[in-house]
Amino acid sequence: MELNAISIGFVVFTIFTLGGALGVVMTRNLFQGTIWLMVSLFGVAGYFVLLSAPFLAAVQILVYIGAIAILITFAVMLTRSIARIKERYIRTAPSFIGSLALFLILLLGVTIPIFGAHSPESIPEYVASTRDLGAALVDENGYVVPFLLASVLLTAAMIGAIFIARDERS
Amino acid sequence: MAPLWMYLAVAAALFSIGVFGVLARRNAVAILMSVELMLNAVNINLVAFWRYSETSTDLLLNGYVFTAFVLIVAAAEAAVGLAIIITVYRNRRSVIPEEAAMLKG
Amino acid sequence: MNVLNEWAFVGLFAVMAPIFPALPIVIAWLFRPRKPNVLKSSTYECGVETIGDTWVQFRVQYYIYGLIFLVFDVEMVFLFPWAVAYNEMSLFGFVAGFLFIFLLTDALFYAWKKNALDWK
Amino acid sequence: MEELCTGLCSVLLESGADPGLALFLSLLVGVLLVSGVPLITVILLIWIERKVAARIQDRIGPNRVGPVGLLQTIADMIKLLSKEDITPTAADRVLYNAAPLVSFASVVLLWAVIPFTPFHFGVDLEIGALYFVAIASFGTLAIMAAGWASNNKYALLGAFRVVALLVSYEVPLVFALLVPVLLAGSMSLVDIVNAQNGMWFVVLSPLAFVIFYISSQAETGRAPFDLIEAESELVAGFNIEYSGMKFGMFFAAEFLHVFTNGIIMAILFFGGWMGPLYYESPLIAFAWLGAKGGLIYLTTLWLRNTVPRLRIDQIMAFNWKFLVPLSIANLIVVSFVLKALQELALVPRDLLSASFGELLPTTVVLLLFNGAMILYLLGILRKRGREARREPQNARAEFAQPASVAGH
Repeated sequence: MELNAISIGFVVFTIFTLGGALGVVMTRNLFQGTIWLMVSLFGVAGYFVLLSAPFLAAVQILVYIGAIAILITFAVMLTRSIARIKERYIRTAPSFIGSLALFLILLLGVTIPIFGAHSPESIPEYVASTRDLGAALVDENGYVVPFLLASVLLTAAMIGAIFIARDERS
Repeated sequence: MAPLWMYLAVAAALFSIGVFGVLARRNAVAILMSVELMLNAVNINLVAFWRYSETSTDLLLNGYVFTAFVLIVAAAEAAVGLAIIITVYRNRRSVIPEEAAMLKG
Repeated sequence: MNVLNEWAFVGLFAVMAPIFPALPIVIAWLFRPRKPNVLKSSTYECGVETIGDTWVQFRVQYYIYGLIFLVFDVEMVFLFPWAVAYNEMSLFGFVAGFLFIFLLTDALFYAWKKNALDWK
Repeated sequence: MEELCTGLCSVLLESGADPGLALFLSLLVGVLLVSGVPLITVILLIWIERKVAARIQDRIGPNRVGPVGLLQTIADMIKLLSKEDITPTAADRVLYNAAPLVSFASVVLLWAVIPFTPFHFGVDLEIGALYFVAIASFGTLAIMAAGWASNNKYALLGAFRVVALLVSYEVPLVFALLVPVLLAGSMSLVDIVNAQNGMWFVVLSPLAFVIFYISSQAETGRAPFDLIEAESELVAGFNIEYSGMKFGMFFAAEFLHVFTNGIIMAILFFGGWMGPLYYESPLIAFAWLGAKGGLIYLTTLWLRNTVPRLRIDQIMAFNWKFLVPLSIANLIVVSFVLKALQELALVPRDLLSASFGELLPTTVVLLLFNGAMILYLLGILRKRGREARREPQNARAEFAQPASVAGH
């Protein structure tokens, strides 16, 4: 891999993604955990840019950093739990071994043998634009059913969550 | 461009970290955050495969739409999951999943 | 300029942007007086001593607002491409987009009827 | 900017520089040029803001340092530099120090996509309008982090309220933003300006502009939505523990954000650089953008200094029960009418190349519908106001128990 903007970006975003993820699972403080999660997901947004999907990157930042981070923070503040939980982990050793084994299996068993030889020369030139996406979303032969299902899913999630979270006593 | 397997390797690492978080963390909110990590690992894979595969033009957007969908599901999951955590906390004063086993037979 | 060059510009911008506010803060760090004492660096509550935890119990209403916002924010994932493709769209496409918005308005209406929008 | 970049690139290449280095250097120069605009403006803005506020309050304002007090901001900066910077013992040091940086950077970053003239801009991203919304969300997170990291009850409370306010008003903001995107058929800000060649979008959908204006006033935390600095309720809000230059950074970010929003509104609704003779020289085009943005900026200052602060329950009710349904209805009406006109072939599908005459029928129809909506709304507001006045008893009772309303 030669030294250019993309490889620099790749390294930086890898540090963001994996460093942030480690922060999420290791920090004791949940608010700091939320910030770490956002660092990690910002790195993922960076990958999307490198993979020529800037729309997804912007949406990733909008949804995660703009909304989910705020929502998690509100939830953390609503459940004052830090002081009560003394130990962070349960089943530490088996979990660690299990996830390490999973990573090694995925890396050595799937990723490298199957996709290791995939040459980057075969990348298609044309990249779909946001307009293509919009046209396909509402096309009869395109994704109109998933498009409307997404709306139903969001409506259901919102109604359900409001129903659950509302405090009936007040 | 970085080769495909590098993206997949990062995604695998991210997924494994998420799995560790889900298995080992005690706090329900932390577990939820780990699940978000796993979903994002999946998203990296989806976008990487979409970018690197040679597909016919009418399938050009499959990966893209799939990723947008995972994003929406992740958001819905966070919303409902956190609402459940808040309610359980309100009733049981606890955010540890093992302690909220009132539905167990 | 190709697409990635554009984003290289944004990336460089993102690296530089925090440096601008950091510069005066660093300069201030060099010049400022340093006379800390216990009282000065204690938590400021109008002179009254702090009692208890900072994490006071917050009302659930914050979460509900955040929740409704999240749903509308996520909706933008599909509405922005829809708006961009609007001009070339057939009537069918428009109706699909209309249904999409309408379904979500339903959820807002539910929240309204359940008084979930009130700041209690 | 692009022009200059390629120019500089080629010069560097000819002098035998490494291509990567040449590109990097030219990009760096571009970044410095683009970001220089907001950084220089902010010094001027603070002076303008203080002068305008003073005039509205029948004062003179800064007039000692430099001609008409122009150097007052510099003097203030020197004062801030020499102030002691107190970090409370209980604070989370890393987040406490990072928050003002992120807050300021998130505003400066917006300028990367602003088209100053037809040919001078940082970048013309395909997703420009979405970039604007996405970057603004960093500011929200920074306020949250500042409030939490201070480890102070008032700071946390203030941050919570501000964040609830910011996220609430982002919903109508984005729905209003969808209207120009839909009319132009593109998220690129350059395309949006070009599409207003025939007609400014503020004429096509005045309601969208009003919604955008109100919610961006809230996004910047200005009166009547200035919960950010509700001194009487929360001491100072989320930045209570900050002092010295870090406190200054939060304020500079706020001033700059207001002006940036003015510029964005000029681009989205008032045709950006468009105006007589804009094609003659980039300077004229730039002056048009600055003039329009500045005018909008001045109206926000006027508003800020004239109206009182609303209570948080009023702010939230106004947003969720009025502004959000209105913005959704507006989007539906505009898209429905335009699609109907397009199907009847009364409008060119592509506004980019449409002339004033071709757009006249669309304008008239859209304006009619918008006017009808505005009249209907005014009717609703009038009825509400009358009801509120008829029940002074309830209003007073509500006022007598601020704890039930303003509690956390």
